Amino acid sequence: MSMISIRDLNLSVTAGKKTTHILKDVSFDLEAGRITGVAGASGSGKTQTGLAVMGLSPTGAELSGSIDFDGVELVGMPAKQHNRLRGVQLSMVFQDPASAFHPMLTVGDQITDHLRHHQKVSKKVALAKAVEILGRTRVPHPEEAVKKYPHQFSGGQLQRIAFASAIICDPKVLIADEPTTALDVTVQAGILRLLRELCDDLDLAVLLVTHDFGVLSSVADTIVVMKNGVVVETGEREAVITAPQHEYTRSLIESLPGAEVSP
Amino acid sequence: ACGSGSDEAGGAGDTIVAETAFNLKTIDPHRQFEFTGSTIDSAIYQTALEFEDGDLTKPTDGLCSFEMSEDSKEMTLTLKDEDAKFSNGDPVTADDIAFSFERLQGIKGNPSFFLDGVKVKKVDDKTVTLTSEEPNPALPYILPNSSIGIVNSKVVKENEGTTDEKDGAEQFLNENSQGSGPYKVEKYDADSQVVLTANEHYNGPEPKYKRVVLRNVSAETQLTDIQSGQAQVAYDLNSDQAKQIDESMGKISSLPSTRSLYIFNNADEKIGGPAADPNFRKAVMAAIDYDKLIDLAGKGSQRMASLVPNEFVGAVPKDEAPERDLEKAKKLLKEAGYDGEKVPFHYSSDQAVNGVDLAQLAETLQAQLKEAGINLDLKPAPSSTQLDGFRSAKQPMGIGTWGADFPDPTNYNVFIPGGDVADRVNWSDDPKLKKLADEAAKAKGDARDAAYAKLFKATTDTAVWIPLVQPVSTVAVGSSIKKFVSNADISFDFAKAE
Amino acid sequence: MAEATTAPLGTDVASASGEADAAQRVKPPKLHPLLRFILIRIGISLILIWGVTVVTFLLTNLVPTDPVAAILGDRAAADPEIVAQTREKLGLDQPLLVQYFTYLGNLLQGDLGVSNQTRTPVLASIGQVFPASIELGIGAILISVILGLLLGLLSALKQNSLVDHAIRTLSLIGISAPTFWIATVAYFVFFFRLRVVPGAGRLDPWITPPPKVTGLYTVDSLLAGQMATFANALGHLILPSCVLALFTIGLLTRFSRSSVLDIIRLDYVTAAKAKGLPARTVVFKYIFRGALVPIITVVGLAFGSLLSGAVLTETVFAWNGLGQYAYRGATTLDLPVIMGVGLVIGIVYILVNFIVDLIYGFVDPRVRVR
Amino acid sequence: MSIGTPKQPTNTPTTEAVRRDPVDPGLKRWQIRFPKALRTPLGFVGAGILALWLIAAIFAPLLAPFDALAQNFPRLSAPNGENLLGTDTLGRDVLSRILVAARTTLPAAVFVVICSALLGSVLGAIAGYFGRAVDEIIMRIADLVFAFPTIILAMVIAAALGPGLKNAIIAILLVSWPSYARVTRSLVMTARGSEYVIAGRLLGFSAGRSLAREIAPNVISPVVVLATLDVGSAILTMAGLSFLSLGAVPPTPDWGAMISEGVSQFAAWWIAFFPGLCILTIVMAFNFIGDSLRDTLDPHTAQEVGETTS
Amino acid sequence: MTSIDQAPAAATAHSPASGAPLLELDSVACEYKLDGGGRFRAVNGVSLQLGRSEVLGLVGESGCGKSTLAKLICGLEKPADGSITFDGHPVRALGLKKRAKELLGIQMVFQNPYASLNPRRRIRDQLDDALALNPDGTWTVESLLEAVDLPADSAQRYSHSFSGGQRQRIAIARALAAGPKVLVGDEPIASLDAFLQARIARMMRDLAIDSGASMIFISHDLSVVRDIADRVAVMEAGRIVEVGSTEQIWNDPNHPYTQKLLAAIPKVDGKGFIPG
Ligand SMILES: Nc1ncnc2c1ncn2[C@@H]1O[C@H](COP(=O)(O)OP(=O)(O)OP(=O)(O)O)[C@@H](O)[C@H]1O
Ligand SMILES: Nc1ncnc2c1ncn2[C@@H]1O[C@H](COP(=O)(O)OP(=O)(O)OP(=O)(O)O)[C@@H](O)[C@H]1O
Ligand SMILES: [Mg+2]
Ligand SMILES: [Mg+2]
Repeated sequence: MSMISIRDLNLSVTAGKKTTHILKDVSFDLEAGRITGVAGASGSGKTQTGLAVMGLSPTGAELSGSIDFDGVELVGMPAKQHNRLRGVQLSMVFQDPASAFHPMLTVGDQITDHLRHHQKVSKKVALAKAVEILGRTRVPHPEEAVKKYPHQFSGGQLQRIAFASAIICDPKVLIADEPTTALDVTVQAGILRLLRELCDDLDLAVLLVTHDFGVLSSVADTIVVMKNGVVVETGEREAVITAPQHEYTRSLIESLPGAEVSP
Repeated sequence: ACGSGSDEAGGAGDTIVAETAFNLKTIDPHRQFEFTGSTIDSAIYQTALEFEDGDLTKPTDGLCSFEMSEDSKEMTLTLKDEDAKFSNGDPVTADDIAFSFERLQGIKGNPSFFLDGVKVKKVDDKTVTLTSEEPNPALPYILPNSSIGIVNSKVVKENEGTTDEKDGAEQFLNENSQGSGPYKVEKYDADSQVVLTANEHYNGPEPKYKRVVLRNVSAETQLTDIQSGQAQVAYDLNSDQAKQIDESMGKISSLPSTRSLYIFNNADEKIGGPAADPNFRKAVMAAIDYDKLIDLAGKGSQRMASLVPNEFVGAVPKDEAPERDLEKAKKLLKEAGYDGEKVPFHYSSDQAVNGVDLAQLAETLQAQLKEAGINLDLKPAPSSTQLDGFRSAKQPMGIGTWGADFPDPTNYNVFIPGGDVADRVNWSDDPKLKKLADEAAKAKGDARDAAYAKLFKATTDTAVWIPLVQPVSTVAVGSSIKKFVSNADISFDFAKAE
Repeated sequence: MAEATTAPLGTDVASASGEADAAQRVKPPKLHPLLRFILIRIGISLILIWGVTVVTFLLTNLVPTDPVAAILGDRAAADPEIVAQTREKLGLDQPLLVQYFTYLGNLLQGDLGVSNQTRTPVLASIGQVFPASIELGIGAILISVILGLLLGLLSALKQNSLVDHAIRTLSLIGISAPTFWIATVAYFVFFFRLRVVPGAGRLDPWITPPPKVTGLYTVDSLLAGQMATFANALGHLILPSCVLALFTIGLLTRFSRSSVLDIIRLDYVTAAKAKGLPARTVVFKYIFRGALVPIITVVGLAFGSLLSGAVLTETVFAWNGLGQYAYRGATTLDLPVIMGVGLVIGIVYILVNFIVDLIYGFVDPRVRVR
Repeated sequence: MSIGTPKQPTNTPTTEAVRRDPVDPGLKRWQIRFPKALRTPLGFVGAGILALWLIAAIFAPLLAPFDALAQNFPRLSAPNGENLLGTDTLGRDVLSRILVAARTTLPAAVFVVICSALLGSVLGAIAGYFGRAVDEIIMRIADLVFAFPTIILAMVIAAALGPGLKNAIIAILLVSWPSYARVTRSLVMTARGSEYVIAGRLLGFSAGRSLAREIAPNVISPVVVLATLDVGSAILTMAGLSFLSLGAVPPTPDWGAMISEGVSQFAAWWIAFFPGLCILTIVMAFNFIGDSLRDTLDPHTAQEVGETTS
Repeated sequence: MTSIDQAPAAATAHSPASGAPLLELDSVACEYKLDGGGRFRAVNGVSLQLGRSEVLGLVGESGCGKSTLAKLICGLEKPADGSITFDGHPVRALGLKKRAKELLGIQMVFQNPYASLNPRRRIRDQLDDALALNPDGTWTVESLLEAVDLPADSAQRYSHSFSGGQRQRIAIARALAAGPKVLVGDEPIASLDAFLQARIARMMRDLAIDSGASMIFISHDLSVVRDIADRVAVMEAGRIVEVGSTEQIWNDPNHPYTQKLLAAIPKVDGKGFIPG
């Protein structure tokens, strides 16, 4: 059974008198222990899909269709109730680790404040947990790290910290929005490995947003291809990459440089 | 949250709050020369002579009784008020009187000129003589001035007080008054306020108000403070403001002012331009609408026929004052060959004389002269700059003010060619006036009055000085004060208020 | 997959290049960055203060008036001998440069000269009037910071709503109103007509000021335990500080609005929301803290406009502060007073902004050096 | 596929379409944006008020019911059928004086703002472009001017030069150029480091050419916006100076001076009330317009221009 | 053949011997002052040659000094050490001066397409500025736009009405219009989405080679570099650790850093293998 099942999701934003349709009848599933990769060119609605699951669609957005999370309907859920799921059951990692952290708060504070809020644990306990989780995501010297500020870390380290923050409340779903785009290839490899590991160990349902087929090919189990807010193709990783069904997917893969695409 | 109200003001008990816009440099009596300082000093210091009930024509005994020699050259002062005591309890002696006079002369301060050419001599423990080389009939009118207050010589000397320029007692005297008057200084702050408390050794009737707070506030605040009972005495209200105080709020006490307002004209053609032409000056004199000026200066203000206030000896009778005559003015202008060129007209923009705002006065004059075809180019400046320009004799035309230092016509001799002020308009020579002045100096008794009146009438006729209006000195007194004395000598007597 | 989990997770290259970073440093910094930052700020402030002395000195030398005449008064100034003596005593016969160094030397000894008008030492007078302005300024700053920040925050959080438009319009009107006029109107209405506030001045005139400790009547009266005086001083403070605050409320509202709007768009705010934190935490812990740094700077700037406003407001409320003192000095061309006030205000402004910079440096861990 | 041999660009699908600008590209950017800005409610109201004031100022001699200088009415009469806004202490018609005062205030404020914008932005551009010592000197002077509250510095300058409109203008000019210098400097510095300017330099542009051709067009509109907002503060400062009787010389009608006259005549509230209202509305108009204009700038530039023009 | 050698000085005395590299860097270093005091050597002892009609790829991870090197080549930074020679002329730091005529043959395409065009000037004006350097060239505004695959009416518009990819093509057109001998691209494709990157990179190569120019193409995306470069230089922490033909670098990397870098590139093979 899928952890999240998205059906006919539509999203439109009204600004002034103009209404733009960002998502059109998007449907796909996320399953526990599997990484679902969403690919597509810039502006195709990848991020907005992730945000819709989190209940963070932009102001003035109209959401319809259904997002079923473990039997609970997320579309139209009151904000208060949604808030209780966010950070606990549903968590998210953003593209640019440097800007996803508040520059004036310590890392320890930022990765535990939702833990303290949701599970009402003391600051001390929370920090101890933070140290443990940072160790798990392979951040060097976790005890010192919790006392440091974001600018004292490199991008790769910050992204690991962001993952720590995302899993600290044992969520069921993790949405990763281009988590490696801002990083170098060598760092990217480490993060991808971490993602795989977390997904497998914690039985997370992961939504991985990216426009890099290399990344998808490495870690995604299922691939969803989007174009202008429409899902054009969904399928198993190998099948989609080696034998794309849709013309659009094929052209995307063909446009890639070099000869990485194995025949 | 109402923290004020006249009831509470009454409840403020023995404090009297008086307000004025400060012009305060010092309250060392022998240096002070401004309104605020003399207001304070007259409450702190007693003087050798006084004016009888504030009548400026009647000098009478103060601490001393006096006798003037026949030739007006020698004055004998005899200590009369035996019980008078300084605020530290020391009795007032002839030494104190002589020291005070000598210090006034010696330190060369602004009021030193009062005793120019006078020799002070202590004769015995009760007597001091003042001897002048020239006849000095004005002396009895001079001595009541609060600048000639009697100080405790012993204490002042102990605090660097001397009778020459080395004197260093000014600051001491600002903070620790040494007078025998009803009050003494509690706190002196030249920027914001001066607080006086009763002098317990004062030998006169004990004042009802034991504390006097003299605050530095603008006229508009004074008005609201009187109206709301925040203050009991306001010195600077103009006539419009005074009108707003009704019976329930307080009373207005008006007295003829001892200050004169005039237009000066520079007699030097290079500087004065058209103003140097007597015809032009006379045209100006004829173009002014004096009734409107009286209206502006408020109830109680008077026409002036010369610079000498109407109450003084030597004043020219009011009914001889110039009148408006536009036809005449235009004719005179034609004779002067004036063709409407702009004449710079200087005045102090920040000064009000007994409630007459000089800026308003200048605007009014400009509008009136315009009707006769005279164009004034207004040149306002802060008093200090303005005074600078006037003093250096570089201003063609403008508004001048003169406050009597003592109520005697000799005080106005400075306006006659040869005098200090006449120099400032480059008016150096007029044989006719010279002759009249000599005659007046020699005149005695009633003849003196007439001789001076003749001199000043002739002066006005030259139109170098155009007398505008004698304003009225207004003191607004809050309703919580039921009885008070206010006269030309001391505009409000704190000690006698009840 | 097994491969992925068992393979050693190589250190990030980014952290490895941190070591390279150290190797590439040719000269390591000698000072702790924060210390260096503070020293630089002190240096800049000192240079500015020196500049202020030059400006005040030059400005007053522009004044086309003879200070001697003002000092001596009408009578004594007529005597050329006394005038010459005074000139010499004041050093006015010296060349400009010498005069400047004399001035500077005196300044260093805390001698700001003596007022031409009142003969009171300028430093002493400023000591008297300065606390009055500070009291007014603190009152106004408190009011405007609290109201300004809250309104700005509200307006930004409700962007484009009716509340937002109302607040924006009001704050624009707030910065458009001439302070002296508002002061007059407010005084007329609240004191003269309604009598809900006490009149002009810092205390009712018959009340003796509390013993001077700080010079702030509210504080001093509390220290002396004089509750009635405290209430009175506070009552007198309310209207002037509200009037004075009006402009800065507008200023701060507008600034905090735009500052908050900038922050709201940032990723870390979305990240905080995605963590399911309650709105209160997101707003105050994340948004507000981020917005505060630029706002602190503006509070420093606002201080300047408060001083400007004070000149005009103090006149209306007979508030015997620095503003009125400056005004009297300027209109009577009392040079030592003008120089003294200019210097003090310049220094205070520089100090305030120095402190603001320091706070900035401390609040923001990424200590920045210009 | 052999390495290093470039492929022909395949006809890849592209999500980008040429984005059509709704605005006619034949117009300069700032020209089309300003009227657009005025279409916001605030901008519209501001423009309306300003238009009314402009009409009032231009046609003041026709609109004013009486001679603004003539003292031929009863003094201090309250608003009535003849003197719609009452008369002042010298018996002059307040309405006429208010209208005539607009004729000096408005042009003077605009003039002083144009001068200080020119002076400030030229200095700022020089400081920003050339940097180093020039920058330090100019900006330290600007800092110094900033260290004195506007009105106090203006007050001292006006007092030193003597009261009068001309001197008030000089005083305001001297205190208000630094805000332009700061904004321009920082915009020029940003622009100077920006890639399009560097690209120009690589094409061999001289400093002058790159300032005039590349940088200036990007600096002008923020400066214009700042100037619009600044007209308001210039009017306020000017009124403040006249209030302290350091502004226009009487009998020239002036709002600040009228207020100060009114302050001493509390009971005659109309003398001070109406001129104050005039200042408020006209400053408001400029602030409304300036604010709407600023909203059309991009966020970074808007920040430079700041919320803090005072 | 496009040329900028109209300046007589360039055409005569300094005419380099054929076979000499077009651009030569000799142990170049560059230092930055750090905020907290001290200096940071961003480029250290770099020696490189660029031949005629050659595309050199420069790869390395973020912060290793690639952009600094590009700026050095264009004279936008002052070398702390070493020398750079272009076509026989020493490259001197530009400072505030006007750029020397003989150096105008080096042009650059920048990373950020949103900042590299003047927002307040028409595309045509910006292209004309560049064309003015090269009056004898065959390019016109229209032909340039066509070459970079943009509609001809683009010339009349302002940059804000173009997408990132389109802007980058305009920037390329501008650089080409000047008739450069060396085109330096500093991560010209980094901010474009993955599907556009390869296309723009190929376009750059084709246009540069067709117009007879050489190119230095900086990127941290190795697969794109492999696609278009003839030779590749690998940079690590301010130093060039390896230079070689693209083939050699890919098939037989010598330096461990190069090996590590190459190993980290994910393959699009659908095998689910995480690189590195
Ligand atoms: N707050 C918003 N209001 C209105 N439209 C928005 C908003 N955020 C995004 N959009 C629009 O929604 C569409 C999809 O955006 P989205 O961010 O999901 O794209 P994406 O696939 O994540 O692209 P990228 O690869 O560039 O991140 C885009 O056309 C974008 O312009
Ligand atoms: N102006 C500067 N002042 C101080 N240090 C700088 C400056 N510019 C760059 N650096 C530092 O020099 C090093 C090299 O920077 P450079 O921009 O050349 O890197 P890069 O290889 O282009 O990186 P990226 O791939 O992120 O663009 C970096 O560590 C950077 O922090
Ligand atoms: Mg996205
Ligand atoms: Mg770079």
